[in-house]
Amino acid sequence: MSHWIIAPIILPALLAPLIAYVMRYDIVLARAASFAGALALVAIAVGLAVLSADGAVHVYDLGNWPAPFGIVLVLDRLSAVLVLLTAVLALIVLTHAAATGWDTRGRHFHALFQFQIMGICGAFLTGDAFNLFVFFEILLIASYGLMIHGGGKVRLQAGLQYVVMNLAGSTLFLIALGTLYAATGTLNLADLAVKVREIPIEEAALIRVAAMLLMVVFAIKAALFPIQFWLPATYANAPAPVAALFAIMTKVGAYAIIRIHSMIFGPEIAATDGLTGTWLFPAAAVTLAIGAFGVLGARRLMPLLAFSVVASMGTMMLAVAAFTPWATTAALYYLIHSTFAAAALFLLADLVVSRRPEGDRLDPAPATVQNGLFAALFFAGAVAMAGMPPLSGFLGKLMILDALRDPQFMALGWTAVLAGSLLVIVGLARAGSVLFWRSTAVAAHVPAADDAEPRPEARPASPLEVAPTVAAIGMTALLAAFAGPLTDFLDAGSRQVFHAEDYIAAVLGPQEVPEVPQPEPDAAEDPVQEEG
Amino acid sequence: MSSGSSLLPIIAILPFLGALIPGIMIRAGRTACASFTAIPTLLALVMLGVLAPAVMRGEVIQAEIEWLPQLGLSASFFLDGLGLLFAGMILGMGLLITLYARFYLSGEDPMGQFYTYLLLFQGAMLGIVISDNILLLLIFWELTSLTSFLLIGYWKHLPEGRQGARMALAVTGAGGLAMIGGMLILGNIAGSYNLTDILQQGDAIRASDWYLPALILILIGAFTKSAQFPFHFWLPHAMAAPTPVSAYLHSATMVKAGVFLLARMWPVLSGTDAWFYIVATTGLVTMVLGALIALFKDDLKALLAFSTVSHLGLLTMLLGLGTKFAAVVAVFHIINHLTFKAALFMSAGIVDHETHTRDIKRLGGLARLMPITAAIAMAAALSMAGIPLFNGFLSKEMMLDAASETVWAGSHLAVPVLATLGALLSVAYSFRFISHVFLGPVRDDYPAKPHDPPFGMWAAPAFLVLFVVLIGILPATFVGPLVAVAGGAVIGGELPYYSLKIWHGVNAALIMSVIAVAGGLVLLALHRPLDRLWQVAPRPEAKVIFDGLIEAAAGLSRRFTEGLHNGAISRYLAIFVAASVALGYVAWTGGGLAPADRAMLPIPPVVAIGWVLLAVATALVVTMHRQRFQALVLIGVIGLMISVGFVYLSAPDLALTQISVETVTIMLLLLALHFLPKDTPRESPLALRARDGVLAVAAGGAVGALAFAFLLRDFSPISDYHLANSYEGGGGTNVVNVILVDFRGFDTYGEIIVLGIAGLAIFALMETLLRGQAARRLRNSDYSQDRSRDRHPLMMVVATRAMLPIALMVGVYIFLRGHNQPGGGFIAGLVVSIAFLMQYMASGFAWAQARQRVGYHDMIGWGVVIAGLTGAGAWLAGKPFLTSAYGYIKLPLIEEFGLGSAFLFDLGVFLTVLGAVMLTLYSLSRIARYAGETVNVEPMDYDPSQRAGAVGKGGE
Amino acid sequence: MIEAALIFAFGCYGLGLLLNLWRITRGPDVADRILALDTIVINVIALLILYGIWHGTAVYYEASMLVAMVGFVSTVAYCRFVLRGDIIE
Amino acid sequence: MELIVASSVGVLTAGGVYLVLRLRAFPVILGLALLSYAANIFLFASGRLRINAPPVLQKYGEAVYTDPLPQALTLTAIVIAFGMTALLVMVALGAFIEAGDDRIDMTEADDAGKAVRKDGAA
Amino acid sequence: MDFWAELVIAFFLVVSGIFGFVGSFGLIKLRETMQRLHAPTKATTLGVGGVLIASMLYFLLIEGSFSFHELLITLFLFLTAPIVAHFIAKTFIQANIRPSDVPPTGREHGWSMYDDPPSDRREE
Amino acid sequence: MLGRIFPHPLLSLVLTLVWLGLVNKVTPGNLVLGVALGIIVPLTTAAYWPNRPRLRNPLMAAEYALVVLWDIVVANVQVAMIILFKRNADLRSTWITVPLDLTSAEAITVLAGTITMTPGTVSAMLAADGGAILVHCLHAEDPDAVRDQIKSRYERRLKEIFE
Ligand code: NA
Ligand code: NA
Repeated sequence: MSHWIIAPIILPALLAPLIAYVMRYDIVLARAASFAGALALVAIAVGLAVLSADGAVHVYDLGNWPAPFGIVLVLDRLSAVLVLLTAVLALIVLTHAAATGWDTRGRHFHALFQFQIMGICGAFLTGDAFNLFVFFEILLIASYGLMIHGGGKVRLQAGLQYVVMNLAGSTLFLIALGTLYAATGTLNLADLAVKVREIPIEEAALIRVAAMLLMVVFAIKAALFPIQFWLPATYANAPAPVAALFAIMTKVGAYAIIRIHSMIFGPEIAATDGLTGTWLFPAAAVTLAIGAFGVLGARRLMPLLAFSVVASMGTMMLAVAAFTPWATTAALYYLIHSTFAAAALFLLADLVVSRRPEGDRLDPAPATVQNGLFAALFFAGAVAMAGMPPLSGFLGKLMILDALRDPQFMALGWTAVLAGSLLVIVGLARAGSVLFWRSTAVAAHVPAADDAEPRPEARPASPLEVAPTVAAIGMTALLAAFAGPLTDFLDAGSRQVFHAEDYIAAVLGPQEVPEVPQPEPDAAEDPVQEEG
Repeated sequence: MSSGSSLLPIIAILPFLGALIPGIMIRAGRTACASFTAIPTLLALVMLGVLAPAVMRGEVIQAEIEWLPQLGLSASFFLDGLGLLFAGMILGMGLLITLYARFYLSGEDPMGQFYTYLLLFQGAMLGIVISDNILLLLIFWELTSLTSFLLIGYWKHLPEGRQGARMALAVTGAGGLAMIGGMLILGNIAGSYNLTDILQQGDAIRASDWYLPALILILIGAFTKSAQFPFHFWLPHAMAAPTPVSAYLHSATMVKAGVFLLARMWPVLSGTDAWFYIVATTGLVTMVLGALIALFKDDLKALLAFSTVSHLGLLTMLLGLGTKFAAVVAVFHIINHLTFKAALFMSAGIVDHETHTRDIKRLGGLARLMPITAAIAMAAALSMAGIPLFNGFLSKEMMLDAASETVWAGSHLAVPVLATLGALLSVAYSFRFISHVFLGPVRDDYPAKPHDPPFGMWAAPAFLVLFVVLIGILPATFVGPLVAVAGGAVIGGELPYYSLKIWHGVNAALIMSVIAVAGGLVLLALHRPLDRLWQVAPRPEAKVIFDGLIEAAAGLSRRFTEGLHNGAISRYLAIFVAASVALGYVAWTGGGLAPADRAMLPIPPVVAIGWVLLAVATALVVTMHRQRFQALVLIGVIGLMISVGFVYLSAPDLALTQISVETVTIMLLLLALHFLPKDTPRESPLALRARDGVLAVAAGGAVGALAFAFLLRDFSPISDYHLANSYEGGGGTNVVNVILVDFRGFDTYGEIIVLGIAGLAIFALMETLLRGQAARRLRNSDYSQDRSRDRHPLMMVVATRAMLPIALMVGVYIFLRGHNQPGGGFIAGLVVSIAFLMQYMASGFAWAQARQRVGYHDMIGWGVVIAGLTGAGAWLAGKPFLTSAYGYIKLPLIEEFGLGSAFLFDLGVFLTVLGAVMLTLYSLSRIARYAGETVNVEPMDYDPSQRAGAVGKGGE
Repeated sequence: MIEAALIFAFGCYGLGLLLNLWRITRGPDVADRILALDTIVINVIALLILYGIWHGTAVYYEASMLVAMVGFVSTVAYCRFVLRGDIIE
Repeated sequence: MELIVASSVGVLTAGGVYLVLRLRAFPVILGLALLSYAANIFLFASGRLRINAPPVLQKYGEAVYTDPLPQALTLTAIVIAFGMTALLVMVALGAFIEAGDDRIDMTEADDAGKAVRKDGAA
Repeated sequence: MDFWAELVIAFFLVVSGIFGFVGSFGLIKLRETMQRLHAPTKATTLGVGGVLIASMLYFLLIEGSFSFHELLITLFLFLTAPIVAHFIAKTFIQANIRPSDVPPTGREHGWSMYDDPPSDRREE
Repeated sequence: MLGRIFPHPLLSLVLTLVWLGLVNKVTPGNLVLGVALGIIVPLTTAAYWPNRPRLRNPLMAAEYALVVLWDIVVANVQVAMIILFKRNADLRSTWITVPLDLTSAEAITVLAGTITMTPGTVSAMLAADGGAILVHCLHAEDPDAVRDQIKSRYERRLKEIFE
């Protein structure tokens, strides 16, 4: 048992209070500590990824109590890669927040940030349903704090809506967990997987409700229709680095669906009988449509980006809803990709919007300083987000399309992905054209008098301010370049998820696991795909 | 395969690497920049030359680099005749354009950017033609859309440039997406995304059920890219780009990508009725329509653009005919069109550059002023018209030949007539170009004084025209082998009989050709009246329609989005509730329920009364919620009943927690309500309230029924283990507490972190509120209602003095016994908080806080850190986080008492809870003070002992 | 005998609760509602102790003690809200 | 008794849902509090009901205990809900102070973008 | 012994039940808020007191263990009941009683709810 | 020195007893712990209770307690009778002012508390300078008698105890 498994949770959890109390009057020190913590987290996450790559499922029995009686942390490839993703994103976002001074616009930014990281990592690592709830709450309450960081009327109003929506969600989470426990008498994910297999359909009403309600809960986080409503206003009004960090929050919901609805309530389980996929798939398609229309119809940049996140979630969840290993692989690749793409765009938007007197309104306005640089970065970010080559979005999209070749998914799935892409492309092109191209024309007509009073923000962005955006875009390039090895890792990870027996054996020890008919989903009908 | 194979990827990557150069070199000057830009192109061209001989011999050069094997995507390249032809065209034209652009672009244009985009585009285009993997091809395909977007929008200050770029992106992007679908289906049928594999499986593919969808999707991609009707409209608007771009993308390369794809896929997709009717018909219509429009365009570049549309239609038609001969003709015409059309574009660019206008109506007589340009342009235009001795003639003849033998839906006449019409129109607009621009008298009203440009500018078109003539005269010598090898690659088998020569004798094609030339000249003569007719004739303006469509789509999207996301969280929540209930119901009905095997417990009357209180209070909260304070009082009843219920149902810990949390929560709500309106206005209309009522009842019924369902059924939970091991393993008899601090201590650790975060976030928000504009509003607000004058009544203060220590004792007691009896750190924290709250209510927060020695931040910090370090302490023993350790200590006189790590952990819990509650109260009180409340210096309003002069003073 | 007395007491306090509910529903004054709530608290304390006697256990004792404590605090808070607006000034 | 508990959960849920759908922050907060009560009781009840069997181990004799696990979970849930409510109250208060009313829906006028970004950048 | 013990315990229980009921009954029966205030603050105090005494006696006489923590609740109630009544009365006065409705203090200063305390140096 | 350690010796004693009451078991360990807490808690809360009250006459205090207890019992019976059997129309509720000689805050509080706990009276508020108590009587045929009884029965004793 490696103690490092818990490090991504404990490190920020110990760091955050220290930052909040010891360094609460010294922003430089707080930044240094926070940054060092983020760096260390990246290092740890890399180590965990390497550890998980041996294919074993690593279990950490908290309090030295055996599962399912105590809480366990479980490190497999899936959790390792998501923790790593979180760590890298955190480093990028943190740099931006410090470089732009966002972290000084309210108190306790770094402490809340570290707690947020802790919550996210915990959600990825825990192997216990109720503990998942606890980590959801941690990451949510930290996100509430970060959401309203800096204050302001609209932000607080949007923050209030965000909090209310998620509190309603938390209530449902509890009800779902109660049902789950009432039906199975256990909370450990592996144990649940075992117990759920034993439930015949004739006695499955309770567990089915639990599965469905859990899906709804996770769908809130994943911003799926019809509960995506909270996302646009939240992301559009959150402080930019926070919106960028939130790029991973939606993924937590997606992760939970992958983990729980693939591993416990998978399509082959008698009790739930593919129930969730039936509903998840069309919901994902509608989500994608809503996001795409939102991008096309946006009047402001921040909502536009927020809707592009909605669209990307729809795209990804289409693949998740297929509930096959390969589709999950595609979803995971797209997950990583869309996290960086969204982060890049939100960070860039911050650089631009803070320099525009018009804010994020998509109205013609004089060009800001460094228009060319921003335009280039926006172009790259948009290319990533819209899923155009050469960045990773395109590969992700291809993989998802490839994974949805099954006739039951193809018509709706492909139409949604392809048509959605078109709307997003057009929407982003319109926005970029107004922001960066048309502005060059407007500048020519603006009398010099208007320039006499330059806005304080209208100074050029320092290299340090631009670096995080570039890094995020660079990540999408790297994802594309090293798509092969990465996909290998992810594919092994999703097979691990679908092959629950290993997970169960690792957590509960070797035992009789009720057999589930497991057709090899890929081998029969997938001549294109070669085993990596 | 061959040693050349390693060159292929290098050729593919060179333009992309080269794209970095302009940015670096631009500081060295424009000429240096252009020269260095040419280097990668030149290098690639040289490498291509190295590979050419082998390809000409019929070899296919292949290279493969693994990329994403799981998907079937690899960086595979192959070079056959078709690829060689196109690669040569792309690189060769690239060089010429680089040269031409150096002179064409003005000093104000960002040249570095231009060359970067140009090289990126070149790389993308090159990638398309040498990809051996259709997914890779798709990548390059989309890249051409993106890079052309950048190039068309290069002059970003011009609205036409921006709109043209967006339109091109939208149309070709949409086509690209369709093609993704088509290609994936194709790969799916073929079982491989490798082009060479797919090309082998034409029969299987054509026989597949998925053939037609694949065909249509791929054709949409090809047609949009190659500006085929009805997607032709974007191309003329792309002419807003600088002329070098038009010459390169919109005549020579990108628009040919669609044609290339048709040629590439020809062995696989052609030969079916669907192919013939879709492709040939589209090509034919495009050819005629493009030519017709070209005739009436006054903008030189527009004329050329529509002529390009027409010629692309011609190529498409040829490939669509499905005969090997026609396919070879298409290959030949690709070469010819490249040479004359690029030359024409460059000439038009020169005219524009020199006269500052492209309007044909303002031009004429330029032959005398700029003879070199005129010569070049006229030679190219004659070729375009299909006049003998120029290469256009040859391929046009062959095209007419192919057309003359085509039967379309039983008609022998349709295709030949339309093809002739197309040729006729082509003659007309070509001659119009010649006569209305270069011939006629010299005018005196040119916007600028025209003269021939420097050599550098006309060198490129001249070079191309040289080929126009050479091929026109000696076709077999100059392009014979290339046509053969490329044509062979297209048809993927034996070449048909054809001959590249000027004179084939008098045949149908010649007659059609003569008709075309004669008719074209007549049409030109009638141009003026026809033009007038054209101008008044109603015709759809593609741009208006497209813009309208996009605007409508955007507008609809906006209305849809804003209608859906209208900011009404109450609606979002209603949908959420409805969806949860509905989905839950669906899930429920899909499975059965085990028989109820658990006997129901009796309901004593007192419990029933408690239920009545709870239910009535809830109903009252709902009905009276608009009187906020009253609702809060009623909430108190509900909380109390729940606590009692917990006691009754054997959950003393829960009861203690519930009642104390409840109290603190109500305090917070009261504190907040102080600032908020005291009443809620009645705002929702009756219908909405009815809807909410229905939802509420549905949700309540559903949750209640769910609970009832499981309450009647037994189960075997894991908690037997906890009961069995609580004392032995956890050292406590209160199993709930042992679960909280030991079995599931990690939950509790998370839980106190939630509290800590809440404290921090609340504090941070308070600070923010007091700094911003809100602070001013707060200062100006008047919260002084009709208040009682006694703030800190004597009785309360005195009673609190006695009760605070007692309450603290209770807190300590509850904390210490928690492990064995109901209680614990959390409840103790709340009890102590409530005790302090009492003190604060008595004497005011500020007065009490001034006597407080420990900071709340510190408490939270210490709490979280102590809990964390206690958990981490287990690492020292090599045990996992939160492994508990305890022992029994015997002190003399005192009985044995247990001391465990759980105690420390619980201490952390205690501190955090206390700190968080206090920090929250502190924050709210800060706001109140900011809002103008004063701070008392003494604990009570008035100490009557002052009256007696007995004791000096109250405060310190 | 004790059992009968306990049932009698349970009945008294239970009926009392219903009467309190009536008062808290009707008001009319805010003071009446607060008073009714406070009386409910008192009755509940009594019921909790009766319940402890009924089962012969002291395990519910803390609950009644805590109810007494928080009942006081919240009643005072409600009153202070009406009297002063801000309960902790 | 089961009916009492189940119907209590139902009543609280219904009341909570109705209040959560109101248009002002304060009733919404009350509604969430009711919902949280309902969820807590629901979670607690998932261990089934038992009278006079608190999970406090007796020294002597065979004793029956109720399921302690849901109690611990509910306790955690109550605490978390408390933290959440506290922050919610504060955010609602902040929004009220900033906006001048405690309407919870955001109207078009609120969405005036410019002000936000400026605030944010200030 | 057992009979007498039970009798005493039962007596206290019955008495406490009666007083508890009377306290709540007064809340219904009396017509004015200030009158109603008398009912529970008095009757319920003795009611709970009776229960507590019964409980102490029960544990002492029946269970055989001396339990005196009931005294703590009594102490607590005796400390708090007057304060509660005091505050509820003031709450009522605040909204319903004008200074002229009550007799004067007979002193220089009026009643505390209507008049500021003597010195104003308490505020800063 | 001793005053610093025992800011409120009486309180320390009470708290020690409270502790024993809480744990409900008198053992040496509990006693030690109770004494320790009896010292610590007053120390930590001393700041809230700056002026130490003094019991001048503990015996008198005991007597007072007994008197009050008796009165409470009587009061309860009386009030119960009024509630159960007296017609509302016959009730003579009234406000009376009780002028105070007491000046100690503690003493006044105890008096006010006593008034509330005993027959048909509730102390509603104090004068702004603490010099009088406003008392509400549920049923007082002779308000002056009530005032006199309060002053003689309770205030006199309290004055001796506290001042
Ligand atoms: Na609560
Ligand atoms: Na807990």
